Amino acid sequence: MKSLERALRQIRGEGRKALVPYFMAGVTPNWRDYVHAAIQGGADAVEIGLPFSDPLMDGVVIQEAGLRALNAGTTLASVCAELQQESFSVPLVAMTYYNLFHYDGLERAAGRLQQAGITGAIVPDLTLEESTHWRAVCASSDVATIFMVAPSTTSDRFVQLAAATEGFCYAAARMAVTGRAAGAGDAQRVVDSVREVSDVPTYVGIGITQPEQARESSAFSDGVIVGSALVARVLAGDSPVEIEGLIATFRDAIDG
Amino acid sequence: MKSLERALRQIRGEGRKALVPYFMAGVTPNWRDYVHAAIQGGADAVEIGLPFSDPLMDGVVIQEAGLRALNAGTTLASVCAELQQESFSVPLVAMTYYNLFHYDGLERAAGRLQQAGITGAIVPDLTLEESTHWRAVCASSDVATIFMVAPSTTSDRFVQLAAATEGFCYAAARMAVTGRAAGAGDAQRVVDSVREVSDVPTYVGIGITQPEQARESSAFSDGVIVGSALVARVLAGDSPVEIEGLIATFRDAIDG
Amino acid sequence: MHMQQPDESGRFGDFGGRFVPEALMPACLELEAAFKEAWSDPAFVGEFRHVLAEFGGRPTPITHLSRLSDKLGVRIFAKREDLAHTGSHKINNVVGQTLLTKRMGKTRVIAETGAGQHGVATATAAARLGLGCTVYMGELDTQRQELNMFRMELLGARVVPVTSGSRTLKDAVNEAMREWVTCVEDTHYCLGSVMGPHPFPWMVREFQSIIGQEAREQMLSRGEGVPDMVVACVGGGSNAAGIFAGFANTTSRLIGAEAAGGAAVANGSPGVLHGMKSMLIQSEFGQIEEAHSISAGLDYPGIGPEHAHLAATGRAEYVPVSDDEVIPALQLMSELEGIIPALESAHAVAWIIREAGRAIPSGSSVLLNLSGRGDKDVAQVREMLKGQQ
Amino acid sequence: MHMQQPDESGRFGDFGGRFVPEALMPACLELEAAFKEAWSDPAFVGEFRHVLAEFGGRPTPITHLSRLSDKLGVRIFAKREDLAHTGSHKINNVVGQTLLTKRMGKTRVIAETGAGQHGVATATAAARLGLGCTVYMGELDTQRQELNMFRMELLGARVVPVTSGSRTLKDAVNEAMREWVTCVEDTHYCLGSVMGPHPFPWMVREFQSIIGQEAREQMLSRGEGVPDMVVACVGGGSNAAGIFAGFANTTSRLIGAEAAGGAAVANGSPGVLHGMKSMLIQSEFGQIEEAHSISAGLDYPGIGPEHAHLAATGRAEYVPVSDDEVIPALQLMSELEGIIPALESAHAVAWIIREAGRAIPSGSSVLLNLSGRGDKDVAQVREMLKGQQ
Ligand SMILES: Cc1ncc(COP(=O)(O)O)c(C=O)c1O
Ligand SMILES: Cc1ncc(COP(=O)(O)O)c(C=O)c1O
Repeated sequence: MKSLERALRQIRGEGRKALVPYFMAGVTPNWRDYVHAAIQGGADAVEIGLPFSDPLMDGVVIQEAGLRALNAGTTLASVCAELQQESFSVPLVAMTYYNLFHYDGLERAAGRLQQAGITGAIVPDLTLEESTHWRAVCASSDVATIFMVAPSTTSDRFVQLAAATEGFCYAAARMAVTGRAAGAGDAQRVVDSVREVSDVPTYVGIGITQPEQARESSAFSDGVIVGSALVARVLAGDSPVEIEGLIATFRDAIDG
Repeated sequence: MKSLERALRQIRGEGRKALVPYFMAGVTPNWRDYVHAAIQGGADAVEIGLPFSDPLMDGVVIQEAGLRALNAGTTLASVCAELQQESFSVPLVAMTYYNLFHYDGLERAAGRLQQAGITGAIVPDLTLEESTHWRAVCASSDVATIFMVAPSTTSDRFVQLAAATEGFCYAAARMAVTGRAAGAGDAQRVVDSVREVSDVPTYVGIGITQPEQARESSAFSDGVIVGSALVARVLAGDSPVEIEGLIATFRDAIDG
Repeated sequence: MHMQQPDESGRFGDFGGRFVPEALMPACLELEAAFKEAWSDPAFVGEFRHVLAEFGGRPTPITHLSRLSDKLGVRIFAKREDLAHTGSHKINNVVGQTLLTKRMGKTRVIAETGAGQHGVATATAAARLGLGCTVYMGELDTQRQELNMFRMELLGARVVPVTSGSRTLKDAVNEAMREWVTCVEDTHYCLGSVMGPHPFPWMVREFQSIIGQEAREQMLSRGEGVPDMVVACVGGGSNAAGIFAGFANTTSRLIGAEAAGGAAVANGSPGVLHGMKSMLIQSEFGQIEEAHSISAGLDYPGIGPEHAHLAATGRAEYVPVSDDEVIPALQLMSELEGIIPALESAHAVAWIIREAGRAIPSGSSVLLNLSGRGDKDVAQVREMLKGQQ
Repeated sequence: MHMQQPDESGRFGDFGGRFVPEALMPACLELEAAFKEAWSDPAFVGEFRHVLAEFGGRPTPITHLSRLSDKLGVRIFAKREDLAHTGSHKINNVVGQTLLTKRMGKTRVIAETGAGQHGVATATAAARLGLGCTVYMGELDTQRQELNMFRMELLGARVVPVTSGSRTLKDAVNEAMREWVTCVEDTHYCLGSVMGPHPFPWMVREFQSIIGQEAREQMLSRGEGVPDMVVACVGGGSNAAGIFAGFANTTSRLIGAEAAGGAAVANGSPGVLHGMKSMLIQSEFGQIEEAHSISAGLDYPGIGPEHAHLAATGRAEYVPVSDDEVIPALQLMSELEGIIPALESAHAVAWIIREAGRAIPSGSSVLLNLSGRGDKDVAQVREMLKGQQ
């Protein structure tokens, strides 16, 4: 079991629901300050978006953040190099698209993540079927591969995906890309389907924009992922301190 | 033999070359003054254009004159009514398109011409083959039917057209509509072809714009028709007196 | 199956004939002889059919318009001339005439065009055979149809704007005839419809009758039998004559849809224009009126002489369709069938929509000649729909 | 005659596969099963062929381009996809996919489009079957191709401008996929080329292979035998795959002409985009570059995975053609043959013109896939030629 899953299982073991915010790497020069602020505000792990030209699974907010990051010259290598200079008290998880790893070379890309202290990767366009090579490469590293499940996932696929995912299982609350709609959607059914076949921590994402929604979804899951709602604030110019405050309201809602 | 041909044969008999100017009826309110002026200047007969919406055989100058006449409300009936009020010392010949007569009814149209003192009609789109009815109607009147021959006319058609034409035979100097090019063109060959098969007076038209050209063409024919060159002057605003002077220069060139 | 042959003087009953300047008569006679000779030569007919098959895209299919049929309660089949090369039936005629031009030893063609369909088709066929090509187009139309002008130029043709008269199709025909006089020696006038002096109305109908021949075979071979009605739009009338030719000797009712603003049968009277005697829209003094139609291809004040004759004998019926009916018909056809018809063809569609269950008894089978595709018209339709909002 | 089947995971050699969000995987699997089942059902195949014949205008002819051949010293034959309904080969694919949509019980399709050809084709096929239709089109393209946008609307489709990224085709695909996630239950994504996740590259090639099947039969039945070369332009590669399918197991050399500004084989490297692994133009950091081509239909930074495989194995060759060569090729083809090719197809023509007597030995026989007609492009060509003066 990789370190990510050990850490997340321990959080669950402590009776705590996980709060996992998302930030786009490179979106502003001080982007890492947002990561620190999030941790300060109560995040249990942080998703780091690595910008890609064609983000198939993202809505306009994260697209825009990615574009800013790309225009600022952000690359897989530059992000990993920046992260290597610091250390963070919670696990970091990369979120990006497969071509970035493929182009870099899978071994090299996995090595970069590991060295940067990233212990997991969510790659929404890497299907279970196509993931064999990547997972084989990561087997010898501490980088976990996190799979998504969705309302359309069939029962046989729930079994396979829940078995394959490492760290946690990403339960998409609805049939949509990031940042489109809000609320728990089909999340409970999706989470239940995972639980029927696995005890892996299962977090709800895609549509968690308000603390109240986070509370609601964390009631039937092991945690929530908050993406576009935060990224929108960053794009609007909120400071790290403001983001810390915002995260804290999510934390309170979940815990309270 | 109709009066037109008798008159024209007599002119030839006198050793005189005929000068036949063309005016568009209705082009100006005083259009008949131009006819009188032309006679004064030495015309042996006058062609009266009856304006038609689609003058297939006319170039831009006569088209423009026709358009002005039509816009002024000129009709077959109005022209005939106007002419009826006056008398002219030389024969008048109508030049127009078949639809005007067809629409009016052939008998009625022929009657109008006769009453207006018009003794001949040139109808360029009325082929010999289609002319039977019109000629039958005119047989009981003094309106002559004048046919054209052209450089493309074949030898059998020269025979038929020269035999059918009344008054004179209109020898087109070139393959062109009115007002396009100047000079004698193929006129001599065309005139010779008529002469081989008939002794009908044969006049050259289509391209006689200068007195010198009139002199040249009348040398091998029985006369010339001057159209666009005069109409252009009328359109440009020349007065009847000026036109009389212009005609006189043609007269002098032919006679001199 | 065949329509009537014109008599010696080129008449269909009272209509037709030859009303041209003497300078053009020898060319008309030569053309008549050349066409007669060629049309009875299996080699020529074979070449004609071969070119239409390998270059023109024939045979065009017949499409059962099932959704429109269901909506209207009649069985509608469309003969798909919109799929022919250059986008309309015009290609049939120009392939025939350009092949004949070559056979006559001429090296050049001239043509008139309204919206540009016949001009593009002529330029196309001329390019293929390496013939020179000049197209006369009313100046107003060159402005309205800049792209078609450019298309002809791409195909190597020269386009001459006609500035006389109303500066539209009628004047383009006048000008082409005037020009033909000057170059008749080496040049054929490739007339675009079943109009003009004999032998054009007959010759063009013969070239277009491939539409009707195919359609009849196709209707029979799909077990439909001859349709109760055959409907086509009529400008000069070449697409109508072409499809009627397949059904003239059957029980099918033949319907020609004219633009209301150029309805030569409904609102015209006999007259002489452009070398022919036919039904024409005329002023009370025998001047030819300008037609007014939403569709450039029907914007003509006359009709081919054979149609005038078919109307006089009652063998075919000619019905006016107003501009207002045409756009909704084009829209309905596009939405239900995935075929955007030319504005011209949409007149025939509009009549079917209007008369289904009325002049067309419910359950009838109707063969529609879809004479062309609407791509050329979408910019215009767009402007008009904008205007309506 | 047949091309290779992809393996279980949808691979052609190293390329292909499925790289989509989990939310779409069930739909891809369902589609694969449905297509396999339908494609082995003679009733479905029969219906597909019937619709293409009676609605789509198939078979399209093969035209011997005799004047161009004489000029270049090679024997050139053109497969006339320009004569297919809506003006290009795109109709073959959309007829197949919309029939399959109905069979799967879905009531709606979505599609991406660049210049609008695939969008118009999809809207057309959807209209005919009464399916709802939404088309995603880059905002820049909606401005450049206003008329195609209106055409789709006439056909009853909704057109959604895509404002993300470069606002062109690549982003339209992204957006269509994002939308598909939200409506996959009742909606089929009608992809326009041999690209995307398995089974699209395979399915689209199968639907397009009717081009190659016809062409092969036609070449044989006219006594030409298989051509020495088969040349097609390649954007995603559907028309090329379609015609190659008829000659893959012959001695014909297969040539794909890519736009130089989007030459994924010549200038690209393996990568993953739009659900597939293939050859892509990428920055040095693995970001997908924008393609740049005079022709919207080739303005794509990738190529279908089967082509990447054919290139890797050497069975087909992919050659870049620069924008500069395309306009003269379009002009020459128009003037000599009376066929205005689409700018896309003109890339294949340009390569033949450039290489006749060089890479194409004199006297060779060459089969050109004339994938579409140029009517959609004349306004653009006109502007460009004006600019040159
Ligand atoms: C598509 C289409 N249909 C019909 C016509 C009218 O011509 P005709 O009456 O000769 O068929 C035209 C003329 O341009 C046309 O383009
Ligand atoms: C005429 C034409 N040819 C070719 C293409 C390129 O597509 P493909 O490579 O899939 O054939 C297009 C795309 O729009 C097209 O319209």
